[in-house]
Amino acid sequence: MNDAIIYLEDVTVSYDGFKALSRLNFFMDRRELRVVIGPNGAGKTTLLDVISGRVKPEHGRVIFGRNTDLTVLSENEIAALGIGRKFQTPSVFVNLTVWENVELSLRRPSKGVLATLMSRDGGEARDRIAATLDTVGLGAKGGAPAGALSHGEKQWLEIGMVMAQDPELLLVDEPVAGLTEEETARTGELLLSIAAERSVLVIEHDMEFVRQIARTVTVLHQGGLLCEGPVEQVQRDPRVLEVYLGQRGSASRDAVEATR
Amino acid sequence: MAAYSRRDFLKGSLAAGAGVAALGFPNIITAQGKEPIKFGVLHSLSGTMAISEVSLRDVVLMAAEEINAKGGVLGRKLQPVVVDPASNWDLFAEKAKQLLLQDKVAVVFGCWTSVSRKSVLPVFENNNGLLFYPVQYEGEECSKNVFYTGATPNQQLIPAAEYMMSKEGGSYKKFYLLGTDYVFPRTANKILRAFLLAKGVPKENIEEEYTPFNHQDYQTIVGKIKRFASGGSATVLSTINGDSNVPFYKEFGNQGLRSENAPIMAFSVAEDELRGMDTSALVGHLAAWNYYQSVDAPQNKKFVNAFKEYAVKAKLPGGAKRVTDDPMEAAYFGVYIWKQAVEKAKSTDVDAVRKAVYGQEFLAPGGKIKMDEANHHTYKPVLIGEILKDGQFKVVSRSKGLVRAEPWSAYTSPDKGCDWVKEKGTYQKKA
Amino acid sequence: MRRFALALIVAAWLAAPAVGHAAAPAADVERALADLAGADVERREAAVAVIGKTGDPKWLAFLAALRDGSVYARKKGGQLEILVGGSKSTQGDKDVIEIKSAYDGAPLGTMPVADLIEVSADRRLRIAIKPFLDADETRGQFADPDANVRRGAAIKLANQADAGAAPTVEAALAKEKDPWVRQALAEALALIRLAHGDAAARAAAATTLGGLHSLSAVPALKRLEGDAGASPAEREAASTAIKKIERWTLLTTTVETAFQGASLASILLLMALGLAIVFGLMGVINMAHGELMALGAYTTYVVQNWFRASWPQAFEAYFLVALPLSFLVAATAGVVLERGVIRHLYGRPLETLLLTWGASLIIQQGLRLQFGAANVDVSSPGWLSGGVPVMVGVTLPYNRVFIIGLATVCVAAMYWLLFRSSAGLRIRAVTQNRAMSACLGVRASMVDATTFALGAGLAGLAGCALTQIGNVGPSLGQNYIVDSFMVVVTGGVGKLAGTILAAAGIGALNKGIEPALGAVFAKVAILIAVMLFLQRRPAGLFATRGRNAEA
Amino acid sequence: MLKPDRLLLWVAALVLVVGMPLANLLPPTSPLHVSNFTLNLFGKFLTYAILALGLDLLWGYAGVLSLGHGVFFGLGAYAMGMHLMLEIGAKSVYQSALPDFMVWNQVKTLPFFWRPFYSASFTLVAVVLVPGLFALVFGFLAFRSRIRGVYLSIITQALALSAWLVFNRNEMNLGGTNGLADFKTFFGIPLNQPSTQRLLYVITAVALVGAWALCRWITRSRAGKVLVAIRDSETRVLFSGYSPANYKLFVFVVSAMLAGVAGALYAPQVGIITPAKIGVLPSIEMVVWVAAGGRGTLVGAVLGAIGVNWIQSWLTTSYPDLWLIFLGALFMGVVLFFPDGALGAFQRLGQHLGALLRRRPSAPMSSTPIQSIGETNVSRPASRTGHPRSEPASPTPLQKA
Repeated sequence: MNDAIIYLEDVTVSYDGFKALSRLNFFMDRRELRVVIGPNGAGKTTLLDVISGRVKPEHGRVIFGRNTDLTVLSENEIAALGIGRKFQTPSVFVNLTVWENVELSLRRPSKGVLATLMSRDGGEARDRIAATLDTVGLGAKGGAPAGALSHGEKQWLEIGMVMAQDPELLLVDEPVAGLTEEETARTGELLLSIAAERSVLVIEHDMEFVRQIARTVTVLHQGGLLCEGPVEQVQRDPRVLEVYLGQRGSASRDAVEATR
Repeated sequence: MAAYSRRDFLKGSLAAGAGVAALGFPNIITAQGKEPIKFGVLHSLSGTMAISEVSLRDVVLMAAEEINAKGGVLGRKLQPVVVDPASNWDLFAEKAKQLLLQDKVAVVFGCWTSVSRKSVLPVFENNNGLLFYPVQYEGEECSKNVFYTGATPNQQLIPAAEYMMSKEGGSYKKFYLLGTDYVFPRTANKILRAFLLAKGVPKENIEEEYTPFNHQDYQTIVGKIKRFASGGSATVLSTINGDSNVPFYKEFGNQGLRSENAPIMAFSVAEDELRGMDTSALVGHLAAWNYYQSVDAPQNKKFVNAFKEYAVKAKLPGGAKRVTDDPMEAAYFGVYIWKQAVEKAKSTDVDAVRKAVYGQEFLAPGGKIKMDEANHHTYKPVLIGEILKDGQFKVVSRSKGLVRAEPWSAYTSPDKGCDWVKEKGTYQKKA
Repeated sequence: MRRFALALIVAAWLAAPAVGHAAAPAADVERALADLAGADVERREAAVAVIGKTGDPKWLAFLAALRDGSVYARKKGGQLEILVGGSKSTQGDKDVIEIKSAYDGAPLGTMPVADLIEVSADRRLRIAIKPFLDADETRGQFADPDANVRRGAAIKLANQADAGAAPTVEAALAKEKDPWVRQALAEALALIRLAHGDAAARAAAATTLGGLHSLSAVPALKRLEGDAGASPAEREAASTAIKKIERWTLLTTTVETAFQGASLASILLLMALGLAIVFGLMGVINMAHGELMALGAYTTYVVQNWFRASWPQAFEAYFLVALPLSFLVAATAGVVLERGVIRHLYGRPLETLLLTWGASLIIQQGLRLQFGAANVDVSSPGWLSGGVPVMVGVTLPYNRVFIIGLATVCVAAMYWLLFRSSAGLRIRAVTQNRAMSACLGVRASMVDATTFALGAGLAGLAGCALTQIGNVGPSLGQNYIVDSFMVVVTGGVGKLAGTILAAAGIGALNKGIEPALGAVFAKVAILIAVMLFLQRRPAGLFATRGRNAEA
Repeated sequence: MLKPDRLLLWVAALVLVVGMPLANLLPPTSPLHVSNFTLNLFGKFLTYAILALGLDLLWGYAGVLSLGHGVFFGLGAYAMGMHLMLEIGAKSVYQSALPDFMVWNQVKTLPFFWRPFYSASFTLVAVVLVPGLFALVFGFLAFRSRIRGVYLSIITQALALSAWLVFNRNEMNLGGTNGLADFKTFFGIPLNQPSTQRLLYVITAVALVGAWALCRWITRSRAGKVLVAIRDSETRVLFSGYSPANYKLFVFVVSAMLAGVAGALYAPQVGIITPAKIGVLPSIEMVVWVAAGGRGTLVGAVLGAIGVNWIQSWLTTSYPDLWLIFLGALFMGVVLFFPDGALGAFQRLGQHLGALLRRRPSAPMSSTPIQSIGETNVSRPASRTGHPRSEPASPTPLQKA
């Protein structure tokens, strides 16, 4: 348990009565790639919100690494600790160039106003930016305004930005929503390669994709943990079939919705 | 029509002005005498003060047309340069500079609010310009470059207060001084308070209160007045500025206060403001001015009709429904005083004209008026008027003869005086 | 001196009512009439006394006419004939007026106003006339069916506190039913006794006044309390009465403040409602809201003039016509604005803010060019002027009561429209998911237009209502816009309930602290309060919390 | 070797700073002569330009629209005005050591907060610090609680209103509606001399150049990019480890300070400062300057401030009635058709021309449009779609999915 990267202890979050998470316990190892699935309203995104500090739980603890309590920190502090988050719909800085997007995301000793005003990037930083851009296959487009990228390219750029933060834990929300087959495959490889030296927590609807990348799968249901384990085991689990795969309809509808 | 001719004037003047500014040999132009005399009109045509000031522009332009029709001044036509300071005090300063430095006007007629006057004052003093200021004001000013054709406190406030205390006024004993929060009401009430105390009115019988510009909600204040006036013999001396009067009078009436029980004596409500009011709530209340449209004099009838005709001719909004009031009269005869002075001085040179203005007399619509020999202010009659259904005033009391203007009130600064002949403006009186 | 004499005369006359009437004007009256037409103030005053002394109701009616400024003189033969003017009208190019004889008001046909000399009654003359009429009027008025008239008469007598009036008051009190009039009569009686009665009577009167919570008696009571000559009993009674009245005043003041708060709140609500709808449902910051209000106000003005010109007899009703019309006019303007420009900017609130501000400037100057820079006069219909007494010392102005009512109605209507009607369903659908509702066949553009029209219309309505309390000028909107925005922001966008609560809160708070801080600092305090409030709830009272939208 | 457009910029700056005052020295007869009036007028415009720069930094870059900058302008102007008032001393109408308005307000002793302004050095500091501190407190409250987008605009507007109300109040001992006026000297130099006006002009021009350099330095630094990023996607910035609140606060304070400097230079040149400069309307007008010139480009802001005011002082003379209509139309036009302002319009024109020229083998001049002058031009048409995204808190539920 001492090499846990993230640890949630009966966390409860509710919006105006509706319990998005109820007494959830969640645990994740270092260098683990974990996929969280579950029907709509199961609390998947809320889970990421809690970890990344966007939502403060009413009850429970969120421990990062050894003993850092995230519930008292703000989003940017958490990010600085080394937790990166990739949103569902790509959010990049459309008015900056691809290069600048990564440049801003780069992990730095200080991201305070003064430091940012003063410092100029040295060669070493530029190399890291260039490297990141290459890994996400945007090496050629460094000068282009991010607004001009295609949907898929934006997704990768954002992943690149998150990687540039050099996070220990990477939170990824439906990375392949609305991507073509081929883009999806590439994204999968990308995530796997990242997972080699980082912990990655992925939320996904697309079961094909899940099978491609997943080792361990966690199923959330109504804000609680339903079951956890290897893909095939989970898929065989009757409860899961009931609440989730049972209604593949909904799953696919979610997929449709996600492509909006 | 006149509007257009004004436009053309304007274009002309601008061109000339530009020419002067760019090529800069004014002496050549003005050398050949028949060149028109340019004068500035500095009144807000937009913004909050437009309500009051537009009429002043109109009446000044009318006076100029009259004079031109009679052959102008020194055989030269008058040519207006109209600018719009847009109720924007620093724009006043800028426009004043423009009129004096760029258009090189011989005289400027303008300003309404004290703040606008104060903002142009340095401009006129630094560039030795000449301003005719037509509105009743708080006094305590004595500028070499300004002639004040409006009333000073002693020509309006004091007589009004005396009237309210007098028997025919209703011998009132309690006074609620209510005003908009700016320099005129503040100073006015300072003087009124000093006067009332001097007349033995006990402190607790004087209330003083100020509301911000275009304040709308008078519920609380009228409530206070109601309690203040309970038991009778109380009156309100109001220096509330134009815009806030309607809500005030309405609330006053609706909360059951009547002019018989607690009349309001207003110092800033004239015919022109009443145009925009539902007068039913105001009937029977009072005001103090030096002129009313209802003044019964042949030259006044002529003036009023002339203005209505002018309004129709120039297609001004309101047309024949337009009315005349005290500041308009003051603005009007200001132009004539200047004309007479120029003719006396045989030149438009500011210093010559200034000396010529001293002691000038003129049969103004409201009756004969006279410029002071030294203090740049005007001898005027004081009239207490009562508001009628039709938004006109019935004169209920009139001063015996003309009252001399005291820029420095005898009640607040008895030691000060204003004299530009024997002294250098404001001076300390020898005890 | 003179006044006292008059008072005595009146008293005498009141005590012995119904003196025989002179059939035709006696010589002295004739002379008096002649004097009236003259200019000599003293003689005119004397003339009034002469006419008044006849005690002839017809002559008193004449005096009343004189006071109201409807007495004229016309040259007839050598001298002037005094006439009473009736209603004026316009025949062809000149104003004509009905004329009646001075004494019995027998109609003498009409004649041009220009040919008549107005016989004016200045303040001094009216003061001379007052006592005669008061005496007579009070009689008539006490017989009047309208309770307010009777009450007015009672209050008048109370202010004068003439000993002679006592019998009249008693008589009236005997047969009076209406509680408010009774109250006023009792007060008058007590005041008279307090002024003229003996020690015992005074003490009793003092106690009564205390019981009546008569605020206007306080000065007299204070005098009595401090009067060394008075008996301890009186002074005791006086001081207890004063205490009683003061306690009551405290109560009335609180009630008044509460009402004022409610009134302000309802005004804020009326203004903010439209804003809230447009802002909340469409994300449009409508800076031109104030100018739409101005449009509503000017519509009212136009309608009023129209009635004045065409239907003077139905004038009272003009406001009822103006209300819907101002709604329509503003709504139309709203649609033009929305279809014309705003629709290009959905989803860009800041742009709409700038755009609508530009629009507001144009509308404003447009109004200025059309109607002139000066304010225009909108007179309140009779049923919206004056007020209704609810408790001793508290009169609620009708116009404010009306606005409170109007606001309530509007809110109710909005609720029904948004949450009970199909149109409302469509609006909310588009609000929540434009694309989806478009798929479901809702014409989003149509809905946008309607919503905006609705908001604008409400602004117009508010403007119309405001004509009854404020003034109507081109920059009318400027005075209100920021306040309305504060309400909307505090309330939380898109939440009617929030808007209502915020309006109520701000209104009450404002009126609560205004007596202490004065108008300006009260307002500033409110703004600071809102600022701090937003610290706790950045999205207002009823912010929709929930799953955070994606970045 | 300077690019032609860069050259253009330097020439413009040179004309403003050196050219104008020199032209003013020429004899009135020479065709190049610039009258005192014009010089003074431009001096005023330049102060506006300084303010516009700050506002642009805040709005054009960080996407924070403040409708309350009149307040900071006013604070700076009043700070300077108070010192100048005290300089008048007994030369005033009332021949009292107290400022005139205090005399007629029956204020017997100088209020405590006036005393420090006797010191020139304190004044010079206060001119910057007072608005700065005020902005710091206000901004801290606002940004800490994540009041964003329209909410912030409305709050700042409320700020302008209440400040206006307060400054109008005579009890504040700041001159009420009349404000502070009738200054006689500027740090000892008599103000009514043309030479003084010329000096003031030069100071202002230099200050403008300084302000421009400062803003340019900020926008060029990574912090500048962070600002743009905040406008694009505040959440992304947050999750990249930056604290948007701090950056906004920083730029808010900087722009407030610039506004303060502008005000301080404004007061002596115009000779009066009143609450009318603080209220809601003036504050919004300041936004128009930036919008009209081209938000997101420093040069645009300067152009806008000078241009709009120039037009105003012309229109209010020749067509008084039309001024407001023009202003409104300008506003709507800019928002609807030129979201990137006049400069943006020029640029697109330039680009078209450039395209045309590039057709021919030898384009006579470089086709680089003016946009590359200094700034990263952040508000190209792309930013139109950029805007709604940039306001997660914007109450619009109507964002096109």
